[in-house]
Amino acid sequence: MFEQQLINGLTLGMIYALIAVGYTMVYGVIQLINFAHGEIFMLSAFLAVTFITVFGLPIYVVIFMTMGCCALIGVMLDIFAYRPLRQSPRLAALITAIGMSIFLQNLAMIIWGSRPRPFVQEALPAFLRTPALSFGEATVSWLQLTIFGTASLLMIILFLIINKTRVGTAMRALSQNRTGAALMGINVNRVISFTFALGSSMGAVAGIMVAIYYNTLYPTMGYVAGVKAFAAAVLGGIGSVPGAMIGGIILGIAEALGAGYISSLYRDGIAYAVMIAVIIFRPSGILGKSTVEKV
Amino acid sequence: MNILEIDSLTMRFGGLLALADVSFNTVKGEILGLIGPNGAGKSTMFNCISGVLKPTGGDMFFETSGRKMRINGYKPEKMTYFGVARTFQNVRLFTALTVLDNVRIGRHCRTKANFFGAVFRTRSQKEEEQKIVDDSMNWLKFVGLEKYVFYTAGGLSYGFQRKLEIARSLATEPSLLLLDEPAAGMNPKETRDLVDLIHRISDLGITVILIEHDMKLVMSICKRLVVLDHGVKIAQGGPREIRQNPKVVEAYLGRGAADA
Amino acid sequence: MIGKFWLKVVLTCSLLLILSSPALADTIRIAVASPFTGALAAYGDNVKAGVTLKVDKINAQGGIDGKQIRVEWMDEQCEPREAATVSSRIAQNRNIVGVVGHLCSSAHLAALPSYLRHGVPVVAPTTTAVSISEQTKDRNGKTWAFRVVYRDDYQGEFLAQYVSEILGLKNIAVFYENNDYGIGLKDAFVNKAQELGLNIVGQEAYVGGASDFTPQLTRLRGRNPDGLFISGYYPEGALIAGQAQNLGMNVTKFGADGFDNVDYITLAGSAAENTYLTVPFLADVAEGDAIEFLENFRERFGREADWMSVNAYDAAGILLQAIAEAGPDRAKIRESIASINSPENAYQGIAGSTYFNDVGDTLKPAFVKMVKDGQFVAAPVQMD
Amino acid sequence: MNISLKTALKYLLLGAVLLYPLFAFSSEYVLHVMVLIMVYMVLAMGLNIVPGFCGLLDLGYVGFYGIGAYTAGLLTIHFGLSFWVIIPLAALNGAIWGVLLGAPTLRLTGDYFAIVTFGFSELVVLFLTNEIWLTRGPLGLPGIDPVIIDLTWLSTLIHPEWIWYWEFIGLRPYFYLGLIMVALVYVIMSRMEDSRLGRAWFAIREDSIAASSCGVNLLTYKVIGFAISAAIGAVGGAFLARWTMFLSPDMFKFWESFLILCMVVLGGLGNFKGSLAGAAVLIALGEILRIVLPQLGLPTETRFLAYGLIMVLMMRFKPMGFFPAIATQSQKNPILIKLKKELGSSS
Repeated sequence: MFEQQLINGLTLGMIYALIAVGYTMVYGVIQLINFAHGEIFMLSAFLAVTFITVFGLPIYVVIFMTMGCCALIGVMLDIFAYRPLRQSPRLAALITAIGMSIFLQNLAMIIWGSRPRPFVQEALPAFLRTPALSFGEATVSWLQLTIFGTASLLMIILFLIINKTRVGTAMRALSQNRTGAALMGINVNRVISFTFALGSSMGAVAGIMVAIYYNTLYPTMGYVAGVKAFAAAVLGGIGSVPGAMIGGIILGIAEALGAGYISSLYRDGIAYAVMIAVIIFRPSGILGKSTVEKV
Repeated sequence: MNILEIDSLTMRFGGLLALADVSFNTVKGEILGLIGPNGAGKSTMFNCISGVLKPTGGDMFFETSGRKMRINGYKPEKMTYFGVARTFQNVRLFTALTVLDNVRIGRHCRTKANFFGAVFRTRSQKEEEQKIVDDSMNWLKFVGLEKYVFYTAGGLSYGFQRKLEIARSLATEPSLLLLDEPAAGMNPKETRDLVDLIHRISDLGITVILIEHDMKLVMSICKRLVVLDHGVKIAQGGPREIRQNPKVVEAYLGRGAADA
Repeated sequence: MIGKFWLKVVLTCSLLLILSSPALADTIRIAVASPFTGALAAYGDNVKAGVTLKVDKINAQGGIDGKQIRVEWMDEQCEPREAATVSSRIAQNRNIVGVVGHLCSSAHLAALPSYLRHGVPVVAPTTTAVSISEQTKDRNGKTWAFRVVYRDDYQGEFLAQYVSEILGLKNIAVFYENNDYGIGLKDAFVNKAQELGLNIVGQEAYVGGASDFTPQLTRLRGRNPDGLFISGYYPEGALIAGQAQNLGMNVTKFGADGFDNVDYITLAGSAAENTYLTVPFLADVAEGDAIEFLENFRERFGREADWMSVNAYDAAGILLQAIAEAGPDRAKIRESIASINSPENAYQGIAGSTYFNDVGDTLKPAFVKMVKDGQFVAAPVQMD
Repeated sequence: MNISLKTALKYLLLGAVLLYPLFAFSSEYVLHVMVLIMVYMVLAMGLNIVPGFCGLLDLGYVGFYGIGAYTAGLLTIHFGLSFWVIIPLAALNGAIWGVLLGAPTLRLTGDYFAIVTFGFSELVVLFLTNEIWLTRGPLGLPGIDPVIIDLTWLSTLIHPEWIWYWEFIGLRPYFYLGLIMVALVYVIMSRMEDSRLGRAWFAIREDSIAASSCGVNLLTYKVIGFAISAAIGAVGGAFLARWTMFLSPDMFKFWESFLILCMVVLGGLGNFKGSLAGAAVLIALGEILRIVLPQLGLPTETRFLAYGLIMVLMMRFKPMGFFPAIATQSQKNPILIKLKKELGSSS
């Protein structure tokens, strides 16, 4: 039973990690908690289902299309909501982020209705639901394996983008010092847009995977998942991409074990409690570094 | 006799050494100039003394209410309470509040009304409020801003903002005042007023440490100067000595200038 | 600035006054209070559909005494505070002569004080909470609130009996939603089950709106049950069924009326197979008007009617029958409804006959449905 | 002359509102909405202290509202305490939680604080939902007594025949009780704003480093602000409990925090008088939209959409709200009026 809880937690954690990198990258470059990120995660699930049911596209194509759409939504979000507020106090940007989150959530409710709906099972290969491995009492399904594989692959790609490409270097420069980066000839707004696009497309994959894994999608799904992913980002050290990955996995496992062994009713509370504890006792998280305000 | 003693103070930010083993004293009542080229560590020194930064090494001693104490690691508000007040390189005012309110906030650490006083408007709270206004008005008159009492601080001209910041720091009743580039951006007339103001502050018995790039101003009002370069103290002494010190000339004008 | 502010307050209030002022009196108005937005809007839609069919039918027949029936749709999002606001609005509007609602027991409980104080007859289509029975009378001992559905304790006990006697299961795992419905139902079930000698191997709770139930299911799986009682609503129930299947937990599942929605099968897919549930209404044993209703419903809304629509249809029917008998007068309508108090003068609705006891509760038989080949069908054996 | 007309109009309107419940044509529904507005006025004024005065985003305000409400509800049910005793107890409980949460987290930057408060309010809801032995969980807490004024002890002293026992039935007494509550909180807010405390808060909001170098202890004053704000939220909750006589955890979801924040932003961050307008406008707007939207053929969800959009547009075009003035209360202080006169005569 413990092994099974661990495997379930790991699956959950991989998904949190994918959402959390979106929070952490955006926070890294513009120091903003993008509350609407959870909504992008939700929109991706709905878009994917719409593409499949309306256009009858195969799932592999749909994943890439959804990633593209969500990247676009993320960039638009930045351009229309956040960019005008770059010079404003942070309070204004935070309130805008919350406002956008509520706006998108209700927009989805108007477009797709508030009823939960299942993912289109016919679009998926049938073997996904069958067990792939089993040891002792625990089983790992092909779906879980696929989630591990996809998430790990995306993390590696992300890591390479950030560390090996020009735009990745620019992103890192930006998170160190925005003015300095601008003086060095970096097109700040373009890099920020790229960051939103990258984070949103990661969130998009997470959204589709959650919808498939739990076989359900509903307009409020982004709210709780978003907060938990943010907690994961905080746990790993906000602004740190490897931190977000580690934080997501730890949180997923903690949640599954906590729900299995402590109290299933407080499972959402576990994420919040971890987050509050980290913020109080180690605000820099596992891999983050503390910063000093320049006077 | 010394109001402030800095003893081999070191401040390290990660790999960057902003202050390295800097030592100097400040005599009570003097106007000390702290000079050096950009990035020399002057503002970092102010931040350490005023408690904004905690130095990574060395000691700072400050004489407060007749007692000499080590002040490393105290918070800014505590340092203000001990009697260290400061202004900032880029003026930091409460821009949305009125000129009077800015100075009244300066009176914060010398007053003590609390929530209950505020809500029940006790006699002592009312008297204290009256006194805060009177004191604030005195300081505004002292710097010459009594005509702008009800203006919004953000709407003042740059020179007036500088003066307001000085008035606000004076309102905290300091024994040591740290002025960070007070003349920056001022026209000659305003600079002349400023010199006069600094003298009048000194006449009140307040020790002043001054960071300034305007050498003419510094040389004219400081009896003693400390020169920093790249976090190291390179010279100390009267204006004449400093002007002729080859290290200082080199620091300001670059290597070779001193030889020439 | 203060002046501006008060000006706004007064303008707002006068606007509200205008909006809530009486309309033309050639219609009879009733209110339907349910969640039409929010998480439970889907259920509200079912109620809306049922009432719409009934009202349209009466209106097509010329209304009551030549007056058309107009329905005020009052959205309370299933939130008690909203429900209290809505009920006070309804009570205040003297043109509204009766209410069909509310959907959720908690909202119903919060709304009742206003109805009782002002004397508004209420017929609830779906509120099964036991505690409502204590809140239906006003200060003078008159019952204003009625319901056309059985109580949770009844269906919980019924289920325990059915599981034990008909399905012959022995080791039952209980998975309940941590809310009034889930707990009330579960408690009645567990008590009766223990009385009947069933072995309750484990009880786990979940929070409504959650999407991952694997930790609890993993625990329950470890106890080797042969039956899983899911005490909650279908959206979570479908996910639970699916995730239980993924965990290799292929046991008989059963639930109560909260499962009766085709979306249960749509959401759970093949995992829904072999689920039993109690319902106050069974299409397969329907006859007469009920068959006509089901056809009309399918035609009009493009989906199968569930018991909520059926009960809403009957609740509206009872209210409208009382209006027809007593005229548009709240107190007389109440008397008319309260007089339906014995099997002899019961209201013959599409969900069978309905009559009320002293506190406005009704005794109705429960039916059992099951999922077979992706369809709801009547269970092969019913119990009386 | 112009001014006196304006003042007269102001008092006329105020009088009309005050007397409204006594008129025969007064509608219970309008009264209900007005009492609801008053509850939100109190909440919005209280919340304004944190984001408005101190410049910190508080997303968990509803947690304190819930703590206050359940404190009042449980004390009433289990101990039968009087409303007048419960109000200070609820405020105290709110303030204690404010200090417990604020003291460790307010040293952090504003973003972290925002998310911690969010987590806190979610934890409060989880606690209220799951601790069934205490709160009855999602079943809700019914049967809370209404507010009672019991002066029988006094009447026995004066005239034993008199029965001075008055139970609040219907909305009229709550309307006036609500007015008193709003007025009291208003006075407290205005006095705090025009004091050493209020100035310290505004200093923190304007520039925290400059504030601390003026001798303001940042942490202490943030915690004080947070605790007072929490206490006011708890008072609002206690009133709600005794008014609706029913509580359930659903009433304290995050959405409420957002709504109250909306009111504060609309009325002006830092202007507590604006919060009054914000509360009135948004609650009334909600009621109007509830009626109007279906008639326009729009789903009722649109109103939530509208609130989200309002926030975004406000931040973009009117970040200080419709009434941006802050710290204006001191202008009414006799000390400053006197000073103004002196300055006017000297120049």
